[in-house]
Amino acid sequence: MENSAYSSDGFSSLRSSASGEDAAETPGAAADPSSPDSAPPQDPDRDAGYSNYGEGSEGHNGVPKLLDLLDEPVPGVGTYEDFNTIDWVREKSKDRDRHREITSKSRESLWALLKSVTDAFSGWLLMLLIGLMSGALAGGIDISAHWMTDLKEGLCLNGFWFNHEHCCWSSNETTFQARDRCPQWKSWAELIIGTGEGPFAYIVSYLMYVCWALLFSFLAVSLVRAFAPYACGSGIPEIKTILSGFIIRGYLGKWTLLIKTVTLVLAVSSGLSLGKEGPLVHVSCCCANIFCHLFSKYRKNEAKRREVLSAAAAVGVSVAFGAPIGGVLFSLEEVSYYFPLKTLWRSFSAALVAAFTLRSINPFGNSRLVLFYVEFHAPWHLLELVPFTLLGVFGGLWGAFFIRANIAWCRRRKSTRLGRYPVLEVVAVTAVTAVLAFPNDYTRISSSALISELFTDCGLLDSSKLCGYANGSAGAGGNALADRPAGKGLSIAVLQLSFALVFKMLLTVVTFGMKVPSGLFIPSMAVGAIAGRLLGVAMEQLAYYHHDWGVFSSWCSAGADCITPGLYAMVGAAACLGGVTRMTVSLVVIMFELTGGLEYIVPLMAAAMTSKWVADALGREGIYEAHIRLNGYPFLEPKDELSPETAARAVMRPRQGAGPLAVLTQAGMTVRDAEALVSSTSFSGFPVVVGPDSQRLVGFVLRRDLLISIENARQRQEGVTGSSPIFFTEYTPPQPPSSPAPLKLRGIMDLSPLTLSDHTPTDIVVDVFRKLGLRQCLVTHNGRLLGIITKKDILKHMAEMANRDPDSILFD
Amino acid sequence: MENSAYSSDGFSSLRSSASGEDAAETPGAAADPSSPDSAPPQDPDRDAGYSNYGEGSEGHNGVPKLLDLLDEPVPGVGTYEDFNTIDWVREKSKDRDRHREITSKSRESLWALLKSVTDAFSGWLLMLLIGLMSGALAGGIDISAHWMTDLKEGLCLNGFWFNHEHCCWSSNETTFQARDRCPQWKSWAELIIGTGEGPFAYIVSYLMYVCWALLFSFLAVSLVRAFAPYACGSGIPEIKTILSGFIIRGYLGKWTLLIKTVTLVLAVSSGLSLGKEGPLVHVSCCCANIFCHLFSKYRKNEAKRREVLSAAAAVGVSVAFGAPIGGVLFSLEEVSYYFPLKTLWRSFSAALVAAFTLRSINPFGNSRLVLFYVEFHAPWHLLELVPFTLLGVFGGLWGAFFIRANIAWCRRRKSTRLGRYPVLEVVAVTAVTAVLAFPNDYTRISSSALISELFTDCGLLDSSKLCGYANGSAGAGGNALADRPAGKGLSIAVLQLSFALVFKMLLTVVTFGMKVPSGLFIPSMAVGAIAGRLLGVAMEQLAYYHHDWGVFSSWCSAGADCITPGLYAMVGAAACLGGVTRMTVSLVVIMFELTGGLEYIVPLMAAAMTSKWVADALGREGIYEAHIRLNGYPFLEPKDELSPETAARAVMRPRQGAGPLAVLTQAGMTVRDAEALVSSTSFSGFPVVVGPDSQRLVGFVLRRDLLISIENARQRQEGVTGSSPIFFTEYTPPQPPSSPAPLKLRGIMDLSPLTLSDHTPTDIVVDVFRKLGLRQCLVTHNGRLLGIITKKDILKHMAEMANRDPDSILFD
Amino acid sequence: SKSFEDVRCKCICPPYRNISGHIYNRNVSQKDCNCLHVVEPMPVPGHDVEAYCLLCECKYEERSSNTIKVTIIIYLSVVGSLLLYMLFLLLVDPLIRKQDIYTQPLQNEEDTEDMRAPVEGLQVRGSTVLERVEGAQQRWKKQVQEQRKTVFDRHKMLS
Amino acid sequence: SKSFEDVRCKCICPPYRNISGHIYNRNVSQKDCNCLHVVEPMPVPGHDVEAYCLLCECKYEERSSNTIKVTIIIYLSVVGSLLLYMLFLLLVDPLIRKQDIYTQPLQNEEDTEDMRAPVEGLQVRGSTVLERVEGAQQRWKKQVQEQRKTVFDRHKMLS
Repeated sequence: MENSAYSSDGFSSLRSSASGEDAAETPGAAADPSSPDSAPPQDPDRDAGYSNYGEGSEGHNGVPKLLDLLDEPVPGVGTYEDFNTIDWVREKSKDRDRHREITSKSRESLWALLKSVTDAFSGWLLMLLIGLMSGALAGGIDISAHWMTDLKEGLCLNGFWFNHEHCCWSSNETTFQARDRCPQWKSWAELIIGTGEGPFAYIVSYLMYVCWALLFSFLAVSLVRAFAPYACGSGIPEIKTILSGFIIRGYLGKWTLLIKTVTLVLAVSSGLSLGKEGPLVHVSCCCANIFCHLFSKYRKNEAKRREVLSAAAAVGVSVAFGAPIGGVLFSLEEVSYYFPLKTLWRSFSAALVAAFTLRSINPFGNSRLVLFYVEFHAPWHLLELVPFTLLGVFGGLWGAFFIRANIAWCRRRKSTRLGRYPVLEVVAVTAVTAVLAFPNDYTRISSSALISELFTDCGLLDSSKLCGYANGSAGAGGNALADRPAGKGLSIAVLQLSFALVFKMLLTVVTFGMKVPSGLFIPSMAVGAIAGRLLGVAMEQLAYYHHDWGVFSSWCSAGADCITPGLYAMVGAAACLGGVTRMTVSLVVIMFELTGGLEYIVPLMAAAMTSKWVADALGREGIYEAHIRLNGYPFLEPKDELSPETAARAVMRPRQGAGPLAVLTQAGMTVRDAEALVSSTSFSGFPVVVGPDSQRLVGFVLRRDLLISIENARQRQEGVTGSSPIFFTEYTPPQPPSSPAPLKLRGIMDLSPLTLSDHTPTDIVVDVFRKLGLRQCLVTHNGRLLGIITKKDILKHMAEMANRDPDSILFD
Repeated sequence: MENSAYSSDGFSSLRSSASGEDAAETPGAAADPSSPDSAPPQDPDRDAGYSNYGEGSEGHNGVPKLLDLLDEPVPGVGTYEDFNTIDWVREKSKDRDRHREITSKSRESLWALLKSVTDAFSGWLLMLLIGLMSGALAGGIDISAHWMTDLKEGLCLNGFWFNHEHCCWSSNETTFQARDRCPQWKSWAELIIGTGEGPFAYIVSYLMYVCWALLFSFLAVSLVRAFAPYACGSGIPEIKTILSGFIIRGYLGKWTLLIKTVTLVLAVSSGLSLGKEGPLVHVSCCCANIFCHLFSKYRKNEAKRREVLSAAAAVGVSVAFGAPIGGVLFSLEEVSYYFPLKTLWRSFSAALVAAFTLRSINPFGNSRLVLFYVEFHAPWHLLELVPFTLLGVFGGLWGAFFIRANIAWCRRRKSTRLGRYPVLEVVAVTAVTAVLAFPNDYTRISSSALISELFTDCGLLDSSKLCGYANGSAGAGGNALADRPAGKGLSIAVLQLSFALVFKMLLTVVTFGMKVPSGLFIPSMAVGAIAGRLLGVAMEQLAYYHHDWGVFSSWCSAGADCITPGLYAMVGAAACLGGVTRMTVSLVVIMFELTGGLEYIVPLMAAAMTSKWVADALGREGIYEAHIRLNGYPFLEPKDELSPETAARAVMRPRQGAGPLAVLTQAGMTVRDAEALVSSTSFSGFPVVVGPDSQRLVGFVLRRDLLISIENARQRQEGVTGSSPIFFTEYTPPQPPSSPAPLKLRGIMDLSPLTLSDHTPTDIVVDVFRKLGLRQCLVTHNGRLLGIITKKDILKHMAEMANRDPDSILFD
Repeated sequence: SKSFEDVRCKCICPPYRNISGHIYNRNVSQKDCNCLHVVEPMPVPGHDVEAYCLLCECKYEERSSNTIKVTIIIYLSVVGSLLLYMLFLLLVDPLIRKQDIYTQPLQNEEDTEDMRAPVEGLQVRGSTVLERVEGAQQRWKKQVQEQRKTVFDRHKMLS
Repeated sequence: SKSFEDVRCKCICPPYRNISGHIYNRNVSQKDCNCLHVVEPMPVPGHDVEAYCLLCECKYEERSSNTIKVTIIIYLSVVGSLLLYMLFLLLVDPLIRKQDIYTQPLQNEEDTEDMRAPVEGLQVRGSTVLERVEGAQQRWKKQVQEQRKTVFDRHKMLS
């Protein structure tokens, strides 16, 4: 039997959800009868509304009559199980009914009017709260991570809570060359053996560095394992899936928020090759979900809540990069599924509020929102687009390689013994990272500090090794940095950077996907920035030694500063990030907000586009889609994939000739019949037809609703037994007085399930599912019911068409 | 009979379209058999594809058999008439089939592979072309309009083609006070009577000013009337409607482009209270449409073309404001209907290309893309949000007032005698404008120059009257502009600005909607900038005279420059523009790109949001929606309006009890029957049912396709007469040899029309129409066909629900 | 390629002590665009130069006078030819073909047989180039008339 | 409210002639944050001051050391309490209730009667506050266990 396709895999979790701790996280649990304050969902109104217009076609235009059963609504009807997909149409319809009721009531009394105004503004209030909270959390994370990263090096004697920079904040003992040294800051070697010089001190520092890194990562993975396993990973693939309508209970809960926030700091501080951007999106979404409980409008409606979550994703990126517009576009381009205009405005406001909260916290002490803010405004020449495009190609290649390697590694983790030792894995990777990272200056510092250094252009004021030009510090006065052959400092730096590039590339592959919170924006950008800076320095030296070449003579006149290696680093970072995530516009806008000028949009766009094209040519999916597919989440991609042309009948269940479809009839079945049908199959819904002979469709009933209603009626309604007839019709025919009481279930039936013809091309079916956010859809031929198509069927069909294993689609 | 609702109003235009001059503008005309080079549309493939899966449910799994008739496709089938709505589902399905065919062919030969690569990149090439062309046109318009505006004042002796500023470009005779005077530039008074001073010279200048203005506007309206009536107005409401799927032949044609470009310059130069931003969007869309002919992918597919047009709208705003990101967001927020991610990337690239083309043309000679670029970066205090919000309230009030007044005026023009004299109206309004504008310095200059002056903050370098502070030029040295009481110059300027405010407010109302190209971004911004500047000056003086007030003492310490009137002007401009158009995010981003700093995002957002809320409270629609409604275009707004709850059966035609639905049967009708049915009704499509007794739905046939096919068969197919039977079935039953040849029409039937249950709530029906872009949809009850819903029915129903006249919906 | 006239360095110097504000304008390269090179003669004694120059703001600007010239000339010629053509259509054309005017209003009524229009269109087209142009012009005129009716007379569109 | 330590004006002066680069750091107000006020002692003679100061770059920066202190202390205490709680759950809890561990695996099998779960949940809840907390903790623990199974054992989620 093929029919099991429409079974509910997540059914076993219903119990746990109904008694879950994070009860208020889903409307299903919110309707738990044990919590007296949670009002019943809006079903009675909705059903009353339906029955208002639900006369039969025979023209019974009688007065609307409420169904007996639904005078007291059954709790749980209209909710979802864990690991299931919501029905957007139903949710939006519910919200409209709720809104309608509030509006109609608001004319009655002043109190109701006030309530309706509050209701209208609750969305904005929610945005304000999310912005404030996310900004505050991001600020806290920045400060803590900065401090803990420096803790690996040493301690501040002024006050242990200061990091290295703030320890030397008001010190006058810093020198131009070693501008971060001050007597208040003691390295571990100085604290332990009393001196910071010599090989012994180096060994002590090395040991301490590794030990702290191991401690941090061990703590992180232990906390994740003990309190909130959902807090691991980047979170963006899951949030993408959730936004498309999937339900993962507890994924956005209080504990996840707490643990993710705490362990993110630990993970970042441990020096692992990971960033905090993806997890910050997850943190924002958790905040949003938690604040949603305050407003019944959002608590009870899965679709409305997803609008808020889309805005929260924008907030996450906004605080991660200090780029509110870029955040909104990221949410629009990369994460969101349903993004109405209202959400656009709201997410923009929330992103702004968050950015300004973060700015007022001022985590870096320089009124900037990120560590790597670009301050140069050097012009670029049109011919430089060639190296920028090359960087784009590099970014695309790196993106494709990274995705393949990381997916292969994650699959290995999933299927082999590797996956059984998550704690050991994290500790081992940390050990390797720390041991390899310490000797190299550019890997010892945190990735964002590295990016910051690479993005900075060399000026007179810089003392970085990267600016170690031969006549750099010869003090020629004026803007004398124009002619610059590489000095010894730069040569060493280039060598170190090359090692750092290889190091980052390899370690990021194994790090992303470990059981600690990990984002990959920063590592990807670091890889790109290193590559870009190297190319920039190479170009610069080329131009210096070959002034006379035709290509250079036009823009590199002697004495003019014609190539900006920092710009190359920026373009490289954009290219690599673009290759991995396949973002384009949002990436460019984020970079634009980092630089605050339109000058560099064209180089960035060229690199991002090239990178996307190259990466797309090597593998269609971005890293997030690849992880979604690896995990088998039910996610319908917006990209139109070109499959061979098939029609709806090829997708639907039951397959042709594979036995009849399990249906209910609108009259003539008893409770026992229905229960038998339900227990003999595992479908999560049943069509209701006119009669056993006529396959004409009347409506659709969900398994969960049916079971809950029958259960409830048996317990509470007098006279309902196994032999009671079930009616889905509007009017119950009069029953003989001796027979058991009839059970009227029209209220739980969806009177308007979407139907498609069996000739509908699959492309159109996919389009309809995506755009309307359907969960299932019925297939008819010439008006007769033929079968049913669920989201899972479509995903399986698409997997088959792409020659992948259709059983990789796990959830429904 | 209510049934006429589904009649085709635009039917009479079919003839004219088929023989139209702008033949290549629509696929309908492209399939004109008279043009031998136009390949037939993709229908044969599509139909072949359909019939592949189009076996009956009886299980005839035979080999796919091409229908006789469709071996040679009938030209015209699958196209649309003028003033009709496209079917997005059908168009997208057509495109997918085309794509599929190209992909499958590409494996066969190298040439086909090359073609498929070209096809894939044609979209990007198109974007490049649109960007280049739009940028070039915008540059030309800027230069010409600048020149012609100055022509009203005088002439350059260096070369008549220089405007005032460029005339004095290299002059050394300019002074600090009168920095625009130079001997090369002669005013008309100087040229005619030899002197520029004295009352007589003033009168001569006055007269020349008015005469030039009248001449320009007369030329503009005459050219519009003579060559391209569609070139008048702003164009954004129409483009919005076109993007939602409406067809207006010739609206985006070559002549419209030429005339709009030419007359836009004339209209702007005439000094009328109008801007060039809306028309630039129209110009870009015309470019896009014309370039679409170069690529068969876009020429033949209305849906694909609309994707390109969405990008073109972004390009238009990008060149109008030099704001590529803002343009993309404008297209997304305000104009577009269907905006997939691919379009996001493409429109961004196109907007960038256009902006850089414009920059390389450098129309203003200062490497800026707009006349009003903001260069100050003064900080603002949190308390200043109060006046900013007040500006938002003003903007909202002005927006609501403007929309009401303008709509009332336009309705008057539509219904009374006023509309009969378009030329006279334009000339009269120009006369009034010019006569009133000349005496006031701030209305004599062009609106964008005014905005530029108002946005500029007073510095030591300025000599504007607005900076006429009492000690301003007393030369205190240093940054001594901190303490500044108003001087005499400022008082006069404030008075003049107040008059200019009233002037602009009143004249914009009557100007927008005249029969010349007219945008309202610039006039709205001018109104807001004046109001904002006035408030800013008032605040400044308040702070100066009341240093000791608690509110000021915290941020206005003596000697500090605490209030920036230019910022107020900017915020006011944003607020007024927001009130009129109801943009929010795109507006803020445009302003952000004008200033290039994140500092002012919060004030701008506060003002834009307040303005939107206030304006929404006073009237739900923005100016573009109001004009769409006024003109009765079929546009389904994305906003969810809250109508009383009704079901599909209340919307559908025929109404209950209003006679049967006109249907075709799948077999058993003759050609004559079909022709009689078609001519006796005016529906533009007919459902096909199984038989006369069984109302079970088989498919849907469009009137136009049916007529064309029958006509074609009668002319070309042997033996088809009036008594030939028509078959919509897969297999034709064998006919007796003497009977007339059967006509097989399954090929033109849509086998998978969307059906909805009659119980479906209207909200969901509207959602389905909007999201899938349907043209019509069939209503069933328990599997039986009941009626049909068209887009027009929905719009009429919505109008009824909102207590408006449903007959205001004119087009289908 | 840049002509001498197409670059300028403009320095605006505000009032300073008893020297009134002044604007200096010179054709120098971007490198030399600073107060010291452009402000000539220097109005202040040597030791005050630095203070004075700090107040001045110098901007380097480029334009292309050829672009301006070409744009304006193209624009004027386009407007001119459009005007001529309009006058031709208004004055000369009606004299040449009087009969067309009378047949046209009739055509607008006969909307019933639309389906044959494409086929007719095929036959109407002449074979010589002149006739084709003629035909195209006729069709275009009809379309404009249709538009004019929609916009100006029936007020169905564009408010 | 700003403490003396929380503002600084940092001037970075690059090497100039034979003077090596230097960094100056002073607590002055934003107004006074310029080379003349911060660079002390001035390493160059009077007539060179202007040239030297043009090369220096001064930045005014603010921070809130209280925010930093509070953040770090809160963070450390949260981590500390989480660690303690984890240790408690790992070491102490199993000793207290041994029987619970054996019943738990059984419950995961009985998935058929889900519908009664909410009703049961109602009765399980005790009346005293302690029992309620207990119940909540039990439910939470079950949920975490479920999550742990999904993520770590079955590898169904989060790769």
